[in-house]
Amino acid sequence: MAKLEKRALFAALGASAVALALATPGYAQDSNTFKIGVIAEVQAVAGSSIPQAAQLAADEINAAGGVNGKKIELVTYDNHSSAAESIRAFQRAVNEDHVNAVIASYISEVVLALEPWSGRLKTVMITPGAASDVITQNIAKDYDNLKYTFHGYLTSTSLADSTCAAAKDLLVGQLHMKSAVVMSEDAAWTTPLDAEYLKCLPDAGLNVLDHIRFSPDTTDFTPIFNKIEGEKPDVMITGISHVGVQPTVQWKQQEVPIPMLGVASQATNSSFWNDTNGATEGVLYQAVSGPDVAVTPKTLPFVKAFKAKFGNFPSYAGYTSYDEVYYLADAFKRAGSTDSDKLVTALEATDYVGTIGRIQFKGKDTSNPHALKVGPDTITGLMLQWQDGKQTNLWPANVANGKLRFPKFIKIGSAN
Amino acid sequence: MRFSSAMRTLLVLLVVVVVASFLPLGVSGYVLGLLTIACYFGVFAMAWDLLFGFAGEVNFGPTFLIGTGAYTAGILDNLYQPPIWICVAAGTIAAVVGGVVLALPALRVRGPYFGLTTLVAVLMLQNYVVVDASLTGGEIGLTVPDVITISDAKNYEIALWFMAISAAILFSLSRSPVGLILQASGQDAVQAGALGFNVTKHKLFAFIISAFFSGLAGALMVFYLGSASVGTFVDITVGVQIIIAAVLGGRRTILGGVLGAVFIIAMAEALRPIGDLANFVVFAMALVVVLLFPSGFFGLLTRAKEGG
Amino acid sequence: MAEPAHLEVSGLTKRFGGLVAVKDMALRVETGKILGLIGPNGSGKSTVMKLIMGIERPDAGSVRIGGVEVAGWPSHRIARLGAGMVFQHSRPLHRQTVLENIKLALLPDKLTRLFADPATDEHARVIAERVGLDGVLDRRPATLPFADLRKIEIAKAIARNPKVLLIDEPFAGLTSKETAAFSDLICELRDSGHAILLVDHNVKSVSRLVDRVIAMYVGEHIAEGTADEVMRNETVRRVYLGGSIETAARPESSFRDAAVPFLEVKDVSVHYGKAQALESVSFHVHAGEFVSVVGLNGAGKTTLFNTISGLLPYSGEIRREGAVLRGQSAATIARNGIVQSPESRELFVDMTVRENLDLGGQRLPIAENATQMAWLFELFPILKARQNQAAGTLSGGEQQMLTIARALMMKPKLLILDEPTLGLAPVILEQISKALERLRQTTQITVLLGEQNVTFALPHADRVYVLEHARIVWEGEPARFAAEMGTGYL
Amino acid sequence: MGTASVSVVFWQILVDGFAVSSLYALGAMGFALIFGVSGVLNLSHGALMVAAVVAAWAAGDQLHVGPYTGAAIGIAVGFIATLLTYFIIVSPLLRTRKIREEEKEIFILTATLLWGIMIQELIAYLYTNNAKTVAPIVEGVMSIFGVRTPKNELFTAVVCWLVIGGLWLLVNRTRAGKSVLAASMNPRGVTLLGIELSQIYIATWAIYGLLVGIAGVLLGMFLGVSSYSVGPLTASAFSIVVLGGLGSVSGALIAAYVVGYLETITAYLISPAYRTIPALLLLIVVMYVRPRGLLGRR
Repeated sequence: MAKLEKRALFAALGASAVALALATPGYAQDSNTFKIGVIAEVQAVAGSSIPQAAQLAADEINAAGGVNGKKIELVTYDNHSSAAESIRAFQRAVNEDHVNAVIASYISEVVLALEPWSGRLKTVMITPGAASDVITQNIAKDYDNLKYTFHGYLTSTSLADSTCAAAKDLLVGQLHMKSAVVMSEDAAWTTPLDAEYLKCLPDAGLNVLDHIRFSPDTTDFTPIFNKIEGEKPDVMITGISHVGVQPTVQWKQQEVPIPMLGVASQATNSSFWNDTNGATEGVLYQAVSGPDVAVTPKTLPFVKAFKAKFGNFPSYAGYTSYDEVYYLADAFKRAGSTDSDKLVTALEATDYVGTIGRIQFKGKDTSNPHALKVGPDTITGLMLQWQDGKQTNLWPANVANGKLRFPKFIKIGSAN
Repeated sequence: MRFSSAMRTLLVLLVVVVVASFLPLGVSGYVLGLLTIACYFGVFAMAWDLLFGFAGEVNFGPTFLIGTGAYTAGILDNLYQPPIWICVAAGTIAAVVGGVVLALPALRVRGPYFGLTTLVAVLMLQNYVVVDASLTGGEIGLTVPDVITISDAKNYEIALWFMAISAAILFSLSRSPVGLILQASGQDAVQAGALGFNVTKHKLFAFIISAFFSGLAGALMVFYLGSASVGTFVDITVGVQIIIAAVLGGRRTILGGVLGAVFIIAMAEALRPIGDLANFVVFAMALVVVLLFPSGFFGLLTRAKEGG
Repeated sequence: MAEPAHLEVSGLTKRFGGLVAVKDMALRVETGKILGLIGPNGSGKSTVMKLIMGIERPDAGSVRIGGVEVAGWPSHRIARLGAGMVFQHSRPLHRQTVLENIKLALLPDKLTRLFADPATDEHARVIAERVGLDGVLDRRPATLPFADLRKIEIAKAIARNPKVLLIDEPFAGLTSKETAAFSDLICELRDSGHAILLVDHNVKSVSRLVDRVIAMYVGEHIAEGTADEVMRNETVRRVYLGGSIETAARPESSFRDAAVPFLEVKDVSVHYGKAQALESVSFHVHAGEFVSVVGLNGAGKTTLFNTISGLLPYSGEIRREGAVLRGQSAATIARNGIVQSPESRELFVDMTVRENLDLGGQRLPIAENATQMAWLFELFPILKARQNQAAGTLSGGEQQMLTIARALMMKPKLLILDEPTLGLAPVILEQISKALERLRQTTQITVLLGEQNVTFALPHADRVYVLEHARIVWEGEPARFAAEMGTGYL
Repeated sequence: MGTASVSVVFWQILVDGFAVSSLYALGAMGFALIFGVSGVLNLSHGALMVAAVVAAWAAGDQLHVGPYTGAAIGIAVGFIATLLTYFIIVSPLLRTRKIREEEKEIFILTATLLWGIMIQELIAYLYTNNAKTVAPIVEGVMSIFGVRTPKNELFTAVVCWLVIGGLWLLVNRTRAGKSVLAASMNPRGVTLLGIELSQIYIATWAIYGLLVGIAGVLLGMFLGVSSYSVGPLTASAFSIVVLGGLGSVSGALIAAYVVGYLETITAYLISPAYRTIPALLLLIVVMYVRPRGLLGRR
């Protein structure tokens, strides 16, 4: 008996040994590099571009001699789209791989879960794709602890504003539309989005007939489309990210005669055309960038380089994470140190023209600190439309490279 | 003699825990973070094993109890920020209530049917969390303002000793008279009744204990992670991982659950280099163990003692 | 124990759906006495025991233990009041030692008791010694012989020192030596003041022990008295032996293959876990012969037939026309012509009669299938009338006929009939009996019939074997049966 | 209900509910069949269906084959994956002596669960976890009872019923099929009739594989799936089968329509967000009042 208990003892010790084995750092700390951890949903199309674009930026910077004589080194972690795994990855990045900053995730759930950790571990974190306003609202609430988080993508509110502005010009201006139905997935990032939609759409001249929120794991959208059609709006204003392929395909299959315009993250992926077998023809979606849109002089070169290196176009989070590496490096240069607090101060002073526009962060005294400033002289956002497998930009006019065009089952103005 | 052997096992446990409690000296915060999670998972697995291994109830819904505890604690903290221990207590109580609710069908329907009721319970909770987003944070999850401590070492020690104490309690319980009666009821309720035992009472008790530890662990884990989300506390795949941990560790061993949990988490980590495939390989290994060594790790250790 | 501990049952009635399993039963057992409750399968004796123990709720009647009315109580309360039950199938805790298994039964029904008080340990040892387990206290059940497992059950049952002890088929699965030892144990228990109720299939197996015996048949009390009285009782004799039987045996020598019998079973033994279900059974059947294996339920007939059909692992040898059967799958054996019509019938309840028969004849060419079915419809006209009705909706008798017919659809060389009369009304019995007679007259078919109902088994038989407690105890012509085996069989 | 008139909604529910229900039925029948015959609850069910969809999608997307070839490939993959499940996971567990009979259930559940997750992980690894849809074989819409319905939806319903009809003919009109049906009622019975149970098992799993493949591909054309759908798909098949009565194929058929319409009605009349909840409640109620399910025997 005692012998067996001993065996048990060894086994348990073995278990702790496994832990100890894990303890030996994967990477020796190397003061000659500026380390950035990249935590991303490698298995999701939107997420897969994040580490790729970041790597591209790092390579370019290193080729140009690095920053403060240091090379930039990336450490990538797959979080399987799970908050729990992201937290583990974040801990590893900081405690194990001793990164100086982290670029993390396009999912609000994940970023919100990481936010307290970036505070606890006093490590700068920038999200390239999450939208929820809550991220920056939290910073406003508890600036001293959460100041290490930066929102490198538009907040839901800004997305809504950008969408409304585009709708005003394209739909009301060109097509004289009058009414809309808001249709969004039930998620934290859409709560502020919808709130803003309900405010800015009427201002843009679109009377909101109904506001539908559906569960993100909805698979059958027929009832939703039928309900909306029954209300005879001129357009459906979308707020979707977790879903995308299914509503689009069913919209086409059922030949719902009402155009879709709005925030549809998945539609920004170049692979979306294939994923939907072309059903996305005519879908209008808000974005901060597009493959053939020269938002800034940096945009097209980046897209070209990215395509050359990885064979496909970057997702929307690709653009932002590419920029983030650059302005992190820039902040690091100005801070002259990897000390997190100095980095934060430097980042707050960021004024950098990237692929999506001019990057500036809102100040600590605003309602959402560390959110990107939006507007004509910073970031306007775009409105693109899928046309024969291409993402064509229609708005704003100065960077437009195409005209509005709908598949024949869309009946413009038929509703009224 | 048996009880003294139980004592010896507990002693071994103590030794291991004491050894483990020195890890913070030599181990990075990250590994501590991993082990912290592993400890909580260990408790989940042990609580599940008490229900399945002893009371003989196949529960696919451990996350129903865990989630109830975790979310109750998290929401309470989010709304009123009372002292953390109050939130934890509330979460635990809520879980116990959930345990009683879950027990009701168990006392009526058997086998796969009960398995499904538990599955349904999870789906219902998940639906509720998603639908009542204003309160629960929905799909996105809930960020709690407070945490017990932000020190990896402290968090680890808390989890470790919590796990140790739970293990000690659950293990002694399984070896105590009550444990015997539970096993008897689980194996043959009619005979247990004919021996003068109120099977209903004892099964209910098992559910309550299991719920108590699941809920408590869930609540504590919330205040470690600083957030609660469906993906971490409720989703069926989490429950699956717990069941796998328990089965890997060895059914009817209580302590096996901890081995299983450590294995799953350590493996996922050790395999990080192979990237996206890590999870795939871990589950494949688990499958092999289930197919080839049904009695699990702990079973292998103590096979000599195993009878028929 | 101040007032005489005893069990008193009156007017006890239990219905399952339409069927009345127990009807107005009455019995009483005094302290230090043993009552035997006997009856063929389906007579309701086990139900009576379950009703007393509270495992089933009685629909009517009274159950008094030590004067306390317990009818309708949950079993754990009845147990604590003073009733213990020894289950026929023992399922000890495999991870615990014998001692712990016994301790289990001593534990109080409390959640607060986290540590057994040391006294229980001592107490458990005493009980273990009483039932003769003191040698193996620290062994695990899995390592013990079957007899010891039964002893564990007894130990558990007497742990709370019950006034009343119910024992279900005390000797099932035990070898003759073990049986003797077990009887002694039961006597000791009686002498130490327990009131004991033994439930078994026939008087003989319990006659050594009982003070009185009650015989049951289809849920009703048919006789009561001492063992001898009950054995002499006419009703009982009719139930077990039937009335006078004229037989039509053909001499064994008249079968061509006398040299190599069609089926030969040699020293076949079978165990269920540790329980001995067959003990070196040997017998043979000639081609064209009609052999009956007579034995009470639980004697091992079904086990024997399932072994021949290849459904059970066994030691010993089974030969068909000289060739060893071992290693062939059950299905192969059936395909090659040894076909069983099982006691449990195993019909496809949601399929029509015709479909069931079709499946039987599915390996026959369509035409042959049709002729065979026509012949069977002639043999069992009722099936023809019911051919498009779902098997599940047939009466018990019709289902039995269908089972036999389905087996015959396979054109068997050897037809094994297991308990075809189980729980059937006499009139149906008559029809089936006629059908068998015609089979025997008009075809070359070989039949192996297993029966507890002698009336049915003997008339058709050329030879008879008697199976008792897993052993063949008698072989001979049916005519000699009553004289030589009659009492032994009761 | 917005401005849509009641009668319109009624017909919409009737038409949409029918297609969804037929799909559920097809998915669940095989699940019920194998439980009846071999007593196995296959928790990798959803994963197998998703595998079929992704295969069909990948064939179109990467090999650029036509919709018919794509569908065929999808069905084939679903079929093969299912048979692998039987030979690698289920059959060994059914044979092994290492596990006590009463414990095999939990082992088969755990093992198939693990197997399902492995398939899911592999798919996510190879093709990301984004939703995938199969290029529909028929496009365009038509009007049924004044409801504009995608032809594909009708196509789905028709194929489902053809397959269900085919299955019905198979098990009621052919000898082989009948022995399978018989086995699902009484496995021991068929052994006594000289039919090898092992062959029946394989036959059953083969049929199941086909159903999984077809149901999967149709689902891919009709609604589309992602590797996240694995759990929900298994859960819905499981609950439908329990609702109908474990092992009863016809029960599963009926239950599928009950659930399908209940969900559609909820989605239309209450809110898409609550779609699955009433079905779950119904399930709980049924399990209380009639644990055997609607047509269950066990």
